[in-house]
Amino acid sequence: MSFLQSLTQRDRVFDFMAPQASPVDVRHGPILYMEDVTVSFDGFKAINNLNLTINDGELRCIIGPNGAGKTTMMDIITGKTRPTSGSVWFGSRHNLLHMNEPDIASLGIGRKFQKPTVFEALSVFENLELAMAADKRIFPTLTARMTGEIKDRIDDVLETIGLTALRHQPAGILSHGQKQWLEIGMLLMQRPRLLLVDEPVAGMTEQEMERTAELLTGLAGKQSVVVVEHDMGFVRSIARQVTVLHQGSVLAEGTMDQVSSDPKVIEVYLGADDEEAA
Amino acid sequence: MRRFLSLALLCFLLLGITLNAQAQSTDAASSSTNDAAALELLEALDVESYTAKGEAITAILQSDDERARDWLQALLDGRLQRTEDGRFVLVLENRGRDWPVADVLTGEALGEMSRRDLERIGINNNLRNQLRSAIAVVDLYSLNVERRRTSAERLLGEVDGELVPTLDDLIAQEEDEQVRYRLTQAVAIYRAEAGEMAGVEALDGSLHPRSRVALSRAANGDDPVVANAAAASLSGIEQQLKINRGLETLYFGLSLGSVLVLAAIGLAITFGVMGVINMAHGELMMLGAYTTWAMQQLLPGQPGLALILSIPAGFMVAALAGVAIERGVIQFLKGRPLETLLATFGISLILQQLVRTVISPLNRTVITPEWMSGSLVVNDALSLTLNRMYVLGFALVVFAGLMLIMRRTRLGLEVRAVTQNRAMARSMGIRATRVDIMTFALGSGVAGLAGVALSQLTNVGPNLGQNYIIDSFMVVVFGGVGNLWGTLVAGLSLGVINQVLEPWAGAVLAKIIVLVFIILFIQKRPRGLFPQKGRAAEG
Amino acid sequence: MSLTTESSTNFWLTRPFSERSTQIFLGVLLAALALVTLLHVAVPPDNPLHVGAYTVNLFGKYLSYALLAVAVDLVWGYLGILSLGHGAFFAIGGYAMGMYLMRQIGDRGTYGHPVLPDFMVFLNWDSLPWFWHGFDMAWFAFAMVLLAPGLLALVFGFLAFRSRVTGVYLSIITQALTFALMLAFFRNEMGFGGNNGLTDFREIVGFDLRSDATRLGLFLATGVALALGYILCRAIVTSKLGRVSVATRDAEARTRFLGYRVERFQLFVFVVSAMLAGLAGALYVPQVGIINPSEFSPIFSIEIVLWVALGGRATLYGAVIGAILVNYAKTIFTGVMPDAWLFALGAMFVLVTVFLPKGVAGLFRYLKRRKREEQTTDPDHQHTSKEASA
Amino acid sequence: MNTLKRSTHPQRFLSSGRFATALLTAAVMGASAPAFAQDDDPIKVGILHSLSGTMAISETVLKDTVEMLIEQQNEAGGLLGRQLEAVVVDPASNWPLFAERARELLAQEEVDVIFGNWTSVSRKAVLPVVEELNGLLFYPVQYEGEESSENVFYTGAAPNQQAIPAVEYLINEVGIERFALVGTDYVYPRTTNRILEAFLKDEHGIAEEDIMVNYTPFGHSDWQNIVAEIRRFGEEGKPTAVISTVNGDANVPFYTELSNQGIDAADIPVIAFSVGEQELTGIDTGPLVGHLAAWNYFMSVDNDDNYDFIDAWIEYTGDDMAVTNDPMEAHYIGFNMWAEAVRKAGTTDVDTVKDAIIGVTVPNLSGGYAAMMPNHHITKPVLIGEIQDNGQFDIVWQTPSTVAGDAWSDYLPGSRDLIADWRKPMECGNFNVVNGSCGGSTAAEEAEAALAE
Repeated sequence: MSFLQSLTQRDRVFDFMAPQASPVDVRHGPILYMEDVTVSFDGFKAINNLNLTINDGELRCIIGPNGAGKTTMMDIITGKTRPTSGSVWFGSRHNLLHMNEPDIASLGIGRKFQKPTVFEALSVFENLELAMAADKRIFPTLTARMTGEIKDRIDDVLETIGLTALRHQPAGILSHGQKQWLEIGMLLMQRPRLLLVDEPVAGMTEQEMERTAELLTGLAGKQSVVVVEHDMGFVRSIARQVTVLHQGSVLAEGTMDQVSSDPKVIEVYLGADDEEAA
Repeated sequence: MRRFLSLALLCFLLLGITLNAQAQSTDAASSSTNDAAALELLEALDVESYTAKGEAITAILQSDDERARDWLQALLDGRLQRTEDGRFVLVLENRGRDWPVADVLTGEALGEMSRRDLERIGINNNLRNQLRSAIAVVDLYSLNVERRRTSAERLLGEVDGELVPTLDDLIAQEEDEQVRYRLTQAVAIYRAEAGEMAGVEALDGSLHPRSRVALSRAANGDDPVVANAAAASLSGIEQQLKINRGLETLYFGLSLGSVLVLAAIGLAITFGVMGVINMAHGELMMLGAYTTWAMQQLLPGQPGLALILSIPAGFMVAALAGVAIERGVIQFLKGRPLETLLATFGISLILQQLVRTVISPLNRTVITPEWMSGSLVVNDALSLTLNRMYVLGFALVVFAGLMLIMRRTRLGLEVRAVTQNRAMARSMGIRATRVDIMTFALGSGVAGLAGVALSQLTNVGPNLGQNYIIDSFMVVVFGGVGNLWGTLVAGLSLGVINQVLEPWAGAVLAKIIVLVFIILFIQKRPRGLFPQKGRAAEG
Repeated sequence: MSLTTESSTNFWLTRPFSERSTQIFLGVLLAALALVTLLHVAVPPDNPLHVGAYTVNLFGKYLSYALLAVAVDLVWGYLGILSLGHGAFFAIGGYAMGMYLMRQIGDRGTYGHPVLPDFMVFLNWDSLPWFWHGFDMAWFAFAMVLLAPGLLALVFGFLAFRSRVTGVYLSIITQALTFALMLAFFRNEMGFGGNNGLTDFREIVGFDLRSDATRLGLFLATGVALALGYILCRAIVTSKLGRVSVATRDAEARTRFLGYRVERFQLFVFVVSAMLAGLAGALYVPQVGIINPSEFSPIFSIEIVLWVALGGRATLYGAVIGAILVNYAKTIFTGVMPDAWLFALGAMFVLVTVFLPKGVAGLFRYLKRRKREEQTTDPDHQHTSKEASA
Repeated sequence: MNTLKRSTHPQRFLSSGRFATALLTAAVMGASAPAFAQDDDPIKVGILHSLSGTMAISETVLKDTVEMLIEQQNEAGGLLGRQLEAVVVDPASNWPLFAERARELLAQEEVDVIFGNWTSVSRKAVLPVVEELNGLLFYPVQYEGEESSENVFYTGAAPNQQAIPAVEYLINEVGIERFALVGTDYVYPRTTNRILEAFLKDEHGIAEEDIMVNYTPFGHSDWQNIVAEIRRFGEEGKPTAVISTVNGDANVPFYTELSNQGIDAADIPVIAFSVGEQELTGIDTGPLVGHLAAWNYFMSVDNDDNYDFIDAWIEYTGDDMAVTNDPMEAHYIGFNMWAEAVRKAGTTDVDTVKDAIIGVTVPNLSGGYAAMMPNHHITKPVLIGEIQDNGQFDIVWQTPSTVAGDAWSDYLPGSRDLIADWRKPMECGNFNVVNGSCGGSTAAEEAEAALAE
C-alpha cells in the first residue's frame, strides 16, 4: 500500500509539486493585489485592466451592474479562470496565477458562490466537517477520525448559523436561506484569511440579513472579507469601503457616501437600480 | 491464354470480314437452315474435359453462325443448360426451385422446369477467360464503340508477333480515339518486351500495369540503349505512381471519413443538442438499411429506383422510430444524460433482436444499381470507386442540408435557442417538448439516411448498427459536442488518418492508434476540436 | 442503529462492522456460503437438496460478477464517474490469472513444450515474450492481478482527471479504452492467444481445476473476496474520504474550493476500484475456464453498469443484488427461451432506468421508509445517501 | 415437431421456479435428472449452438438441422426402440457461456451426445468440460486442426481437407504463381495461412515475394486499402489469386470492394474457405461470379440423396429459398454416424459408443461415403466451386477420392511428428512418433509416477 500511496501522492515523489505551504506574507501591505488583469472570452473582455487592492483585515463591498465582471473576478482569484494578462498576488509571496483551486483554497482563500452550493446528499454536519481546515491529502482524509475537539468546533458553527436542529438532515432539503447560511458556515469552518462572498443575502428575510451583516462585520479585522452584493441596503449597512465595477474595470472606489454621489456611478448604475436597492 | 487468343484471332480474321459484313446486314435469313450444324456445335460443348470444351468454343467461334456471340455469352453466364431429353435451353431466371427456360436455337419460351431436370454446361475460370477473349475478338469488329473499347483493353499484354500487322491495319482504320490509343499501346507493349526502342518510347509515361511490366522486362534486356531508356521511363512512371497512390489514399480516407460523418452526424444532433446519449443510434441506421432492402423487394428489377426512393423512406422510418423512442422513453429521462445511455442501449438490444426475429438473423442482399458499381477511371493507375464517391457526395449533401436547417429555418433557430438556454427558450414561448421531438426525429432520420448509404457498402444485417456506434461517438466527442462543423472535420480527418496509417501499421493497429490518439487528444482538449465556449458551456 | 459521522471515532477499516447494513450483508453472504457448502458436501447426490458441482460453479461465477459490480458502484455511485470500461480492468485481472494458469500447465500441453503455452508453439514462437516471465510464480501472478489493472487505471486516470475530463466525455473515453484494448488483445502478435484467448487450464496452486473440491474452494474464495471487497468499499465510503467523493460527485468545483485536490481523490478511488475489478476477473477465470478478448467488449462493460443500476446505485449491496439477479435471469432465459433473452435484457434496461432509477435497493428503502412514516412524521426527502448505511 | 422445438421437460421449470423464491434454497438446482434412466426414457441429444449474438447468423440453421434429423429419426422409429429428444440451450455467442452450457447439458440434463459449436474458441472453451464429464461432442465446422480429443468428433474439414487441395487446384488447374493470403485475425486463418505458406514454399517452390499475407479484425468493413494492395500485388505480370480466410460479416464489404475496384474473378480469382451458400444469401452475387470456394459439400451437388436432403430441409423450414451448406452436411454425417454407432453398440453409453464409432461408414450427400477415422476426423471429398449469380456454386473440380482428415498438419514444425489414434492400445490424441510417447497427455505422467513408486 505504501508504494501505491507514494504513487498517488505526486507531491511526495516530485519535490517541485509540493505545495507552497509558507504563510501568507502581509508585512509589506495588502493581502490581495490585482494589477492590470484582463480576461477575454472570444474577444469579449469580461475583465478589462482591473486593478484592485484589499488590505489585511478589511471588509470590502463590490457592487456593479450585471455583466460588470464581479463573478469573473472571483473566478480569477480562486483559480477557476486564468486571465489573459495581468498579475494577481496573495500577500507579497504567492502568485495566484501559478496555483490551482485547491492550492489557493488551502492557502486561505474561501469562497461562497452566488448560487448557494452545498453538498446536497451530505448532512449539514458533514458539509461543515468537509469544509473544516484539516489535512486534506488522501490518506489523512481516509483515516480521519471524529474527535471531541472537531465536534465542538462544528457545534459552535452550527450554533452560529442557527442550523443545530437540522444537523442530521441532508443539505438538499434546506431552504434557500438556510443553504446560504450553511455555506457561510462552511466558510467559517475553513478559517480563511480572505473570504470571497458572492451575494450572501439573496433570498433571506430581513432578520436573517441583519444577522448576516453582524456576522460579516464581526469577521472583519481578524479576516479580510470581500462581499459582492446587489442589495444596496445591505451594502450600506456593512460597508466601509466600496468598489464599483463597470465593464470589467474599476469605476469608482471609496466610502458608500462618496461612491453614491459620484456622477459616473449614478449614471451607469445607481440611477437605474435605485428602486431595486430600496 | 495468350496463345489461344492469338490463335482465335487469326482464325477469326479469316472470317472476320464476312462476319463484319454479316453483322451489318441485320436480317438473319440464313439462321434456321443451320440448326442442325448449330446443334452439333453445341453438342461438342457437353463433354467432361475442359480441354475439349475449349476446342468446342473455338469451333463455335469459327462457325459463321450469328448466334455464336449469344451462345458464348450464355455459356459464360452459366445459363446454357441441357434438359434430360437433350435439348439445349437458355435459363432465363435461376432462383428458386423451378426455372423459366427458352430454347437456345429458336428462342422460344418453354415454361418452367425443375432444377433437378436441368444440367448445366459447366465452365471453369480458364474457359471463362477464353470465352471473354473470344467475345472480345468478335467485339473488336463490332459496330458498338463501347464493345470495341473493352475488347481493345483486353488486348493489352496479350499481343504476339503474328498479330501486330493486323492490329496496325485496325489502328489505321479505327475512328475512335480511345480504341486507337489502346491498340497502339497493346502493340507497343509487345514491341517493348521484344526489346524494340519504338515500343519503349511509345510507352513512356503510360501508367498501365502491363506497360510497367513490359518496361521492366525491357530494362533487363540486352541492348543497353533500350534498357537505359526503359529504366528512365520506369523511374518517371514510378514517380507518377507515387503521386497517384497518395491521391488514392486521400480518397480512401475521405471516403471512410464520409461514412463516419454520416454515421455520426445524426448523433451530433441528438447528443449535442439534446444531451441524449443515444446508443440505439446504430440500430436506427440499421432500420434505414433494412428500408432499402424492403424497397428493393417491393420494386424487383429496379434497384436504382428503389435506392432513390429509400432515401426519403429510410429517413421517415428512422425518424418515426426516433419519435417513438423519444416519447416512449427519453422524455422521462430529462437531465439525466448518462441514464439515457442505459435506456437507449436497452432499446438497441430490443431493436436488434426484433429484426432477428421478424426478418431473419441472416444478412439481407441489397443490390447495387448499375450506375453505382464500378469505378471512375481517372488514369490507368487511379480509379475512384463509384459507390464510395456517391456516398461521399451524399454525406456532403446531408451535411449541407442539416446546416441549412439549423441556420435558416424556424426549427433550427428554436433548436439553437433550446440548446443554449432551455428555461429561457421556454419562457419565450418556444415549445421545448415539440422542439425535442423534432430534434430527435431529425437526428434519427439522418441516421436512417446513413443506413441507406451503408447498405451500399456493407452487410445489411442485425449487427450493422453495433459496428458503427462506437466510432460515431468517437467522432462526435473528437469534433466537439454540439458542433456540426466539428463532426464533419473530425470524421473526415479520422478517416484520412486511419487510411494513411493502415498500409504500414495494418488495419487493426491503425484503428488502435486512432483510438489512443482520441483518448490522448481528449486529455489535451477535454471538449473536443471545436468546444462550445463561454459560461453556458461550463454549466 | 445507524452510523452517523459524529460517532465515527473508531479505526476506519473496522468502521463498517458497526453498520447494520454491513452486518446483514455479511451475515447473509456467509450463511449462503456455508449453506451451499453444506448442501454440496454433506447431502448425498441423489437427494433433491443436493447442490451439484455445476451449481456451485455457477454461483462462484455470480459472486465474481458481484465483486465486479461493487467495484463499479464505488466509482459510479460514490464518485459519479460512469465508467464504461471497467470490463477492461476485469479482463486484465483475468488475463494475469490466465497467464499464471497457462504456465502451470507446464509440459502437459498438447505439444508437450515445457515452457511455451500451446498457442505459442502453434504460432511458431521460439521463446516466451518478456511479459510472460514471472507468471509461473503464484505470488507474482497474484500481485499482477492487482497491480496490472491498478497501473492502467493509474495512468489513464492520471491523464483524464488531471485535465478534468468529466461526464459523458469520460464515459466515452473509458469506452474507447476498452475497445482499443479489445482490438489489441484480438491481435495474435500481442502474445495473449488472440481470439482463442487462454484455455485448457489444469491446476491452480497445486489443486486440480477439474475436481469438484477445487471448484468449491474457488467458490468459497470468491465469496470471501466479495466480503473483503465489500468491507473495504464500505470503509472507504463511510470515511471522510467517502464523503469527499460524494461531495465531488455532486459539486466538483465546490470541493476544489474547499481545498481538496479532487483529481487525486478521484484517482485513488478509481485505482482501488480497478484493482477490485481485476481481482474479480482473476477469480472468474479459473471458474469459467477461459479468458478471451470478448471480456473487453464495450457491451459487457455497459452490462455491468446495468447490474448496478438495477440493484441500486450508491448502495454497494444493491450492486451485488443486481449482478446476481441479472446473471441468474440470463442463465434461466437463455436456457428456457433463447430468442427472448435479448428482449428481456433490453426491456430491463429501459424499465429500470425509467421506472426504478434507484433500483431494487431503492425499492427496499422506499418500502422501509413508508413503514417508518406510518409511525413517525419524518419529512420525506430525495437525497438519502446517509440512509445507505441505515 | 412441436415437442422437439424446445426442451420441454418439467424439471427445468420446476427447479428454476423454486430457485427464484430465494437464493438460499438454490440447492434445488442440484436436483438433477433421475439417475435411473430406463429403457423407455427418450435418448437426450444436446444442441449447443448460439441462437443469439453475433454467431446466431451461422449457428441457428445448425440447430434446426439437428432438430430436423432428430425428427426424421423419430419418424423412422427412433433409436434402440427409444425416442430421441432434443435439449436446446443458447450459449449466446459468449465463450464462457459455452462452457457453462456444456456443463449444464452434461451434468444437469445428462444428455447422451452433444452437437454443437462453430467457432474454434467456443470449442476450446467447451473442450475441458466435455473431457472432464466424459461427453460426446460432434463439431461440424472446418477448423485449423492441431487438436484431437478423446471426446470430440470433428466432422468438418481439417486443413488438409480444404486448404491444401484448393491450392493444388489453383496451381495445377489455373496456373497461379502468386498468392495473397488474406484473413481475419484469429486462429483458423493464422494456422491455415502458416500451413499454406510452408506448403507453397516447400512443395511448389513459390518465392517469398510471391506470397502476401494480410490480417484484418473481425467485422472489418473498410477494405479500400487492402484491396488496392491486392490489386497492385496482382499487377506484377504473374497470375495471381487470393486465398481468403476472411470470416463472416467482413466478406460482404470485401467482395463489394473487389468488384468496385474492378478486380474480376478472371483477373484475380478469390478462393474462400469460409464463404458458403448461407453467407451468399446476404451478398449481391452478380459481381462475384467466378470467384471460388473450397468445401466438402455444395448445395448444387447433383445427387439424389442431396436432393432429398434439400427437399426435407425446405419442407422443415417452410422456406422455398432455404439453402443448405457444408456444416449442415457435416451434422448430417455426424448424426448418422452417431446413430449407427449407437445401433452397433446397442447402448448410448459414451465409452462404448466412442469405441464403436471408429470405422463407422455412412453415405455423405455428394454420392460417396464418410468414414470415422481413429483420430476422430472423417473422410471427405474436396470440392471446388465457382460462385454463380444465383448464389449457388458450380462445382468445377473435385478430388478423385475422399481425403482423410489429418489432426496434426505435416507442414507445421510443432505438429509434424504427432499423430492421433484413439483405438486401443495407443489411445492418444497427440502421440509423438519420434520419441514414441504420448505427448502432453497426463497418461505419460501417471505412468511415470506409477513407476517411481
